[in-house]
Amino acid sequence: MIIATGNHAVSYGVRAARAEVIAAYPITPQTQIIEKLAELIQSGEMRAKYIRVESEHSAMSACIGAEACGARTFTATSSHGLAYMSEMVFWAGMGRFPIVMAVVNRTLAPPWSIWNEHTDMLAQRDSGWIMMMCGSAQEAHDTTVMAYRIAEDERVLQPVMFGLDAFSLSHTAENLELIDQEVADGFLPPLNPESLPVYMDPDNPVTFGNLLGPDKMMEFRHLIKEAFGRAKGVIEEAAKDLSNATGRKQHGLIEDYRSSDAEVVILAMGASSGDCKDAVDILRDEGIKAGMVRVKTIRPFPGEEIASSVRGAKAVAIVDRDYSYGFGGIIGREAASYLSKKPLNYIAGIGGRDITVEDFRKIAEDALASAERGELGIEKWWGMRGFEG
Amino acid sequence: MIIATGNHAVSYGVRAARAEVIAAYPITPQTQIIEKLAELIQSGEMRAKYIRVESEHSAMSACIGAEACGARTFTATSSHGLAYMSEMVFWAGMGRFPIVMAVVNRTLAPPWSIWNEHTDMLAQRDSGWIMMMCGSAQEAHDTTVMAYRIAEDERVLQPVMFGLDAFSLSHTAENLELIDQEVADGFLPPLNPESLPVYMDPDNPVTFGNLLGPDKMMEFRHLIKEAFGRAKGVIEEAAKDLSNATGRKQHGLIEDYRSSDAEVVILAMGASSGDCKDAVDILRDEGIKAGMVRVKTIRPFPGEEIASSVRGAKAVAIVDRDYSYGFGGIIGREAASYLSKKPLNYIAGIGGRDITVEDFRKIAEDALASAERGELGIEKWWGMRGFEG
Amino acid sequence: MITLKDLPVEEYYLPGNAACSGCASALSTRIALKILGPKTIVVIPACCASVIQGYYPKSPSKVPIMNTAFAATAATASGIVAGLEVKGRKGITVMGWAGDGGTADIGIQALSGAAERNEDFIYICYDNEAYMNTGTQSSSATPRGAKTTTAVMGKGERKKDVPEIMIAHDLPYVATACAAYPLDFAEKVSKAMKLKGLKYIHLLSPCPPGWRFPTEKMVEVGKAAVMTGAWILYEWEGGKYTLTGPSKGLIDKAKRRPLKEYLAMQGRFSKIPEAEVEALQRDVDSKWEAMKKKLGA
Amino acid sequence: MITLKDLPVEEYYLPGNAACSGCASALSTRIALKILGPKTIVVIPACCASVIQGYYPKSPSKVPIMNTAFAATAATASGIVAGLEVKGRKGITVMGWAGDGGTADIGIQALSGAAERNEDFIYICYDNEAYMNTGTQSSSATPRGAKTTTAVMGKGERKKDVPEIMIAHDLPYVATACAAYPLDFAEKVSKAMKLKGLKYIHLLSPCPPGWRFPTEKMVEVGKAAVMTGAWILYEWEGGKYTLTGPSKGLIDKAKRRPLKEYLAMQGRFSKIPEAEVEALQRDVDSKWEAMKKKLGA
Amino acid sequence: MNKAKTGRAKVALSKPSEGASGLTGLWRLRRPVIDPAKCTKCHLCWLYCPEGAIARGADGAVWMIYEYCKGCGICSEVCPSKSISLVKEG
Amino acid sequence: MNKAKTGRAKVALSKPSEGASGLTGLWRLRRPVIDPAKCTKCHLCWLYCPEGAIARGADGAVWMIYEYCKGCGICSEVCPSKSISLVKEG
Amino acid sequence: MFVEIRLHGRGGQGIVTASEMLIEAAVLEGYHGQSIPTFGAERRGAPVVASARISDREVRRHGQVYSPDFVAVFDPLFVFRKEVTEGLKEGGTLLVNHRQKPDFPQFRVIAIDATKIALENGLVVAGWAVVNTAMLGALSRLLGMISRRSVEAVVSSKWKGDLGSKNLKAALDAFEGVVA
Amino acid sequence: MFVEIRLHGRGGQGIVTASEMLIEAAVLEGYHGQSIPTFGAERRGAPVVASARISDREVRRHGQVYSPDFVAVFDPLFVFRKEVTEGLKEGGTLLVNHRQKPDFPQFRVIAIDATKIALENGLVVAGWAVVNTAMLGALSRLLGMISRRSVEAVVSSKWKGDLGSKNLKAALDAFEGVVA
Ligand SMILES: Cc1ncc(C[n+]2csc(CCOP(=O)(O)OP(=O)(O)O)c2C)c(N)n1
Ligand SMILES: Cc1ncc(C[n+]2csc(CCOP(=O)(O)OP(=O)(O)O)c2C)c(N)n1
Ligand code: SF4
Ligand code: SF4
Ligand code: SF4
Ligand code: SF4
Ligand code: SF4
Ligand code: SF4
Ligand SMILES: [Mg+2]
Ligand SMILES: [Mg+2]
Repeated sequence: MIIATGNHAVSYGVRAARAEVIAAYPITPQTQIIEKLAELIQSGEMRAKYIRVESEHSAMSACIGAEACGARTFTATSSHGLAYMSEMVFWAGMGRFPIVMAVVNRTLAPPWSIWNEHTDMLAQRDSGWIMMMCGSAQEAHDTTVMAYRIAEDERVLQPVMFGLDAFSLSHTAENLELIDQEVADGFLPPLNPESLPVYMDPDNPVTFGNLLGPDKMMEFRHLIKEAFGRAKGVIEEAAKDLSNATGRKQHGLIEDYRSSDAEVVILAMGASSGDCKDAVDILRDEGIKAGMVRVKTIRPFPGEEIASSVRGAKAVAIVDRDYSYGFGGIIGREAASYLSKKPLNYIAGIGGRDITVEDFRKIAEDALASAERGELGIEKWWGMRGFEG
Repeated sequence: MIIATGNHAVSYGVRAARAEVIAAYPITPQTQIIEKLAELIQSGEMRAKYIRVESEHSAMSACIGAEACGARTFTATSSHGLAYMSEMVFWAGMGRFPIVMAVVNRTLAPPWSIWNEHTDMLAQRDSGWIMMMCGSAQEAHDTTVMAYRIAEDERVLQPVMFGLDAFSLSHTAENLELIDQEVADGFLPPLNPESLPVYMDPDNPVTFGNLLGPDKMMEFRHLIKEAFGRAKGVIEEAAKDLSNATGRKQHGLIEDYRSSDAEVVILAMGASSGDCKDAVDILRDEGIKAGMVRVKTIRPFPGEEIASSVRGAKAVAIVDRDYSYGFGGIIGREAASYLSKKPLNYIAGIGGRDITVEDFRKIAEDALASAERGELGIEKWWGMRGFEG
Repeated sequence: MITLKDLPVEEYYLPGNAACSGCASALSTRIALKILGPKTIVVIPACCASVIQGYYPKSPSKVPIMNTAFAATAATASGIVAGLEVKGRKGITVMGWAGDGGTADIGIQALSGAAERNEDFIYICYDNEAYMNTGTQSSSATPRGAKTTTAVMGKGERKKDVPEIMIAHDLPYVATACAAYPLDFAEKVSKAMKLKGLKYIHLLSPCPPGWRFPTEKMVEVGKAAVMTGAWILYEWEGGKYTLTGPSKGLIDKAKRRPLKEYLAMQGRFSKIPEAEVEALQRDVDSKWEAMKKKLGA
Repeated sequence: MITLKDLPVEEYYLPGNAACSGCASALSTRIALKILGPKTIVVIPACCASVIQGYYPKSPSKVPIMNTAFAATAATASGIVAGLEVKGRKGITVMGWAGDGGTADIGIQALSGAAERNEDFIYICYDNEAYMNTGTQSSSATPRGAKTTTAVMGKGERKKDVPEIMIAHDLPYVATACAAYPLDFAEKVSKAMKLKGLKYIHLLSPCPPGWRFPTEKMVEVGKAAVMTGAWILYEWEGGKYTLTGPSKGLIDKAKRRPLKEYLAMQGRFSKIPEAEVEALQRDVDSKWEAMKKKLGA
Repeated sequence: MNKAKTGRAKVALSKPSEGASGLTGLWRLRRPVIDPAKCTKCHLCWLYCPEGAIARGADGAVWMIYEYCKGCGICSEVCPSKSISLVKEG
Repeated sequence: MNKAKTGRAKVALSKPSEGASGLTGLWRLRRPVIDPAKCTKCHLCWLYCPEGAIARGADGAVWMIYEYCKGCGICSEVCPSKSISLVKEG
Repeated sequence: MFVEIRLHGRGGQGIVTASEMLIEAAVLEGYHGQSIPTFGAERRGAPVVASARISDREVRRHGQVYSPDFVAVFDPLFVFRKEVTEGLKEGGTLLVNHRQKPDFPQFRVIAIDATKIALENGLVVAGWAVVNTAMLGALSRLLGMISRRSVEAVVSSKWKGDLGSKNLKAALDAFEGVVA
Repeated sequence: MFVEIRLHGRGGQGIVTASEMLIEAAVLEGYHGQSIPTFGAERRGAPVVASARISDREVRRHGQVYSPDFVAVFDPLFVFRKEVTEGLKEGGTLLVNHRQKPDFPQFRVIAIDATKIALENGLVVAGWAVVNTAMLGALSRLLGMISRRSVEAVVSSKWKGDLGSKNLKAALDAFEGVVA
């Protein structure tokens, strides 16, 4: 048992996964991840090549190039870095390069803000990446290793990104059990170049990426759709296998917490889900049947899984730390498209404001009261303060 | 009455709107727009400055800079160009710069494809931009002028982007009535620097964009949310005013076509909505009560408007020329989150495949049949071909 | 010196590709691959060279091509070099092949970054002096006076000097070349192939539709660029400039043909005012003066 | 020559800002704005200079600041110049103020583009030789041998020479400066202000926490950079190089202090092997040799 | 398709082939015709053909691969012995 | 707020003010103290103070604005007459 | 009235221009029109297609033309390529630029030697006979709803001076000369 | 058992390190811990805050600490700043690095001269007394659940050699010297 920040937990996960090429560009609050990796590599503790690229666009481009030569690759970024590399994020997704990327979730400017918000990562949700979200440093560590297993699974072969809340997870040091190297090696076989969709080999020369007319593009894109369909099973399988290998319960698509008999279920995501659990326990102690469902995987979106977990509840409160202007909370609305009863959507924690245990407790109460009044399908900005900006 | 491609219709719209700074970077199939503008400017037919930037990221950055000095600005791009400027798209949205941008919708690579798909623009849907989609060259022209009115309205003050289907609209020449310059000037007052959220003026020096902690960010973001709330009314108002000024029916949020009594309603978007209308007429002739609702505005999303338009239908068929992998058709799922009855989602035209009149006819029939079998909430990839790629 | 006889008969870039008739870039790809041989991986961003490959499921290339995004050539190549290295895959040459837009404009960040890291690959910019793939818009490498669809009266600014910019990066090898002199070009590719680190070659590629001249004049136009001194053939290595090919004989202004002969061959310079021609001639002369200094001549 | 007396007493960048104690960049902002005066618009990308402004709703700046994205300084400034022009707003100076990372790495594309278009603004790169705002990661401007959090054994590659790269763009004015010589810097800003087109100044900015030296030594460290010849003060205008300030007297190697004095003052070079020091000294010497050639000396 | 069914991933990869863009000889308006009598076998035409559409025989003779020759006329221009003439097609 | 309510758009704009980051004098560990007797009024300390925390009187005298002086010590180093000493705070 | 037309030619031969001029002429006659290039990465010389629609009501659809009423083949060499007649309605009109009339029993086949008309009128650019105005003239005549005057107006507004009169002459020669 | 702690100091004073070492020590004692920096753009010398949690069960929540049980003030100058005692529970412990005990009747106030301990042990960097190990020692002792041995283990694993023994000595001096 050691103590490590969420960021360092990721770096150690990358080491356990034996990533071979790391191309990354610094950005607060991701820097710890790559600084630790640079240190591990330069001190000889880890065998990998670190490419000091000049931007995130180049970071992802370099990862794509390296992956195309059979190397296991890693990058990490945040907010503006992710937006700046967006073109290449799509390139990796549509080109099916099984790259793994950590995203420390941070608010997009202007004005400059380095604090927690999930919109940065969610804005890439159409890019053909598997997307996950961690709830603790331990999970960040475990998810890093799991991400490679999922990405490189022959049934999937899509890149994986996973999120860490800025500071509250990225910089918070917590108890961490490292995955033994042997356990990691058993769980995650070496990358087989033969299995890669794109492999650059002069002995078997192919051209990747030249024009494809409307005659076949749709069929190739459908293959990606199918891969995402299979990914659900692969994710659950990877979580089960890693649970067995580590003795720690790993979550795949969603995490259910006391939701089976709950009257009010909060749908939460990220590090604040822990605060939500504490709130659920308090509510239960107060006699209110509360429960939580946590979105661990965002793509493929676990719509059916969420729907079945909240089926019995009177009120579903979806808490979004993100927003799509002119639409609503992204998880809130995406989940709503699967639910027969309209949920309540709480927009909270925008721009880095904390969502506390107390907030979750009140949200649950508010949702129950709203449901009793028959007020569903409403969006509420939670925790707004007086504003005389 | 002249004949012009959708692209040129936009260029003429930009001239009618008296844009003052144009910063753009070429990309197929957008080039016609900016080539025509360069020609109009260099031949002296239009008073504006054309900045020959070195990338789309710089194009949007330059527009932001110019807008901050009180100039009306324009840019146009497509697919990879849009993805490459994504960081600055958010910058313009969150910074509330009322820029107008035309997006010629094109498939994102790899592999390279220059053909029609809407995913490129939809991928920017969280960026704080008003988003619209044109159905004809005439509408592209009219919408260009309308876009400035909406963007610069003091109740809104957010940037506006609007889409044109690659080739089928961008390069297709059609009948076009130009808006008279006087009509345009009456409809669209000059940009008032006083009204700009950000105005760089040494006589009244402010710093734009420096750090904002979690103490106030949420409140500022809520202002944007409110602006989008008001935008719905502003859009309808602009459409009405421009209808009156031009004598042409302009659509604001949605367009209803024979949907009021329809048993099956197709939700369509973009240039193929015309094909859909033809299909509706054919179906009606065959005795099938079909109708269409067209999504003209994507942000703010006209969820309630759609819901009320399709309320009576047995089957709602949402046709998406876009896809969010691991989730579904974007419009399909977004609309579903507002509908009480689950729609059917048809994924069609991916990678530039045509969606023909016949396709729409069959989709309507398929949707009706599915609804009768009670099979709702299903996604179907439409028009898939044998695949031995 | 590489002679015609040294070039293998085998083609690595096959006929029946989608290049325009008379394309200098297609010719040069052919030549470069003859030198580099089959153990090569080519990285190509959006540009004519990506379209020349034609449609899936066929490609004219007998060596693997990694197409990449417009801005990403040098970064993708850096990744490939790293991937080959960590996998212990030796003896493979990596070549970036990009247009002037993809090099001088949107791609310069990645190129400059790779240059500073001195990544081990060859970067060749085939310069047709505009965005040709999208239909002849001005790039920063478009020469002053040339008409494009975004500079209908001719471009006002001078051509960005990318080879000089790359020399300022202090690379192991920088050279200019011209498609009309394939053996000179081949020689430079061959030299680059033997060095470690980032080697940069800037290749002038006359483009019949973009420059508006008849296809059969491609070589003549390219030669005129060199013989008028508008384009100087040189190498830079270890801080030293060396003129190559016919440029060697052109230090003396009298030996150079008047620039207007070159301009007159091309539609993009049609109707260019006499004063502008003189200004352009002065640009050429002063470029040579600067070159003389650099040569220490 | 600008003297201390020529500097206005008025401060345009107010005390109580968020710069580290002893920050050379903060000092230089102060000086630059004294020269440029109130009719200035400043564009700043992500970097220390954006954080130095502190939090909303306050700013230390008495002139308007347009913060922009990390890669966007020169493009945003281009837009501002265009906006002012079309609106007929005359007499306003536009200045881009960016770090070495925002200039040499992620920002070089926009800068190179604006340079080729010769946009009418002043671009100042304050070079603290690493990504300081994010905690001292290597940039391409980090010198060889310096330790950073991403080069824990010291950086292996040489510092990218951005002023030379900008000279290769053939700008109206390029100069280097050092924060330890504020009057020399002020002179250059003042010169730049009077010229049209893109003027580039590259300012070495010693950074106490990043270079690891005590805050009070900032000026001494900066002077040592110049006096050892590690950093050369010069101007380039109309194709001509001119040394300025103390660098004028340092052509003769004997006049230059040994590089190791400069290195020894800074924690980032601690425990640097002797052989590496010699190599770095050779780099300095050869840079001066090259400079001599350029000077025609 | 089988591979896709069994879950093997797939992206579009193109294979090297002559005529990747079809029989580009069809694009030709003028056909280059060699006069073997004049030809000195210098191979400059081969060197300069952008298309690689000139073949060389063991004896050094050259001929056009008309399936692909686009008729640019460069070979004719560079031939020192003026052995290649351009003949209008169609 | 009023403005926002009536629909007037608003982004965060910061206004120029001293002490934008608070009383940064609090950060100081050492206080620079001038000995007016030694001072020659050369103003080099004023020139070099990164903070602009040295004021100049009409008579040329200089003094520290301790609310903001961060105590870097540069003034003391650059003073040619050694008039500025650094005194430990607290 | 709703007519769909498809044009076959080579990149560089001006079929997109011809199709746009065609609908411009139709618009002058009071119709609605639409000209649709199929756009690829095709280079000069490679086969290309464009389509057009003419209607008395607004043309709302934007899909390609799959079952044309008229097909015009600009390049003599292309006459027998199979994509040329693909989808052409039975009894539809096939206008070919050819010296003699090819045999397609299921269609109304009309031949015009547009190349000759072009050459006669000195319409040659970079070795290419510029046939698009001649083809425009012939096609307009065959469509029936476009008057000689509209063809004249469209061609004259497109090119001025010597080039204008050459093109106009070619278009009208074809308009008059085409034999249905 | 669930304890929340908040640390106040200046940027550069090592409060994040101290808080991490604190929970490392707690972990050695078998507890779960969490160390949370509040991160801003603060520079060396500016006021900064960190928090920590120690619990016998997994710490799930990730929000800031708003109502600490313990507050430790690393900088003598900060003792009377109002944010320092904000939210501190009534009867909560306020540990201050100060020569004498300030008066806060509603809290258990403990003073320790950590600066002196640091100086005595030669812990000075760039003019700064490095007080974090001394404060760690004192705080550990006051928390009650952390043994001298764990403090020793954590400090020794962090620094080696001379620096290690100086820091260890400071931590233990404070551990022993703090008077509750
Ligand atoms: C981000 C992005 N912007 C724009 C484009 C469109 N685009 C593709 S190729 C091209 C022109 C390339 O010019 P150059 O690099 O000079 O090569 P050339 O086509 O002239 O051979 C452009 C603008 C793109 N693919 N991606
Ligand atoms: C696209 C993007 N990538 C990364 C960052 C994170 N970032 C902000 S400032 C900075 C370092 C800036 O370095 P430099 O330009 O040298 O200025 P300095 O901080 O050293 O003054 C970085 C990496 C960002 N804001 N945006
Ligand atoms: S446009 Fe020019 S460079 Fe591009 S393929 Fe054609 S000839 Fe070659
Ligand atoms: S880190 Fe360096 S450059 Fe940045 S504010 Fe501090 S002293 Fe200045
Ligand atoms: S005409 Fe051109 S393509 Fe044909 S053989 Fe000659 S050079 Fe080659
Ligand atoms: S260039 Fe002429 S002489 Fe030489 S091989 Fe070809 S045809 Fe023969
Ligand atoms: S110590 Fe530093 S901040 Fe304070 S007055 Fe002197 S120079 Fe200025
Ligand atoms: S530097 Fe010294 S002598 Fe000069 S004004 Fe300041 S205190 Fe006086
Ligand atoms: Mg080009
Ligand atoms: Mg820096």
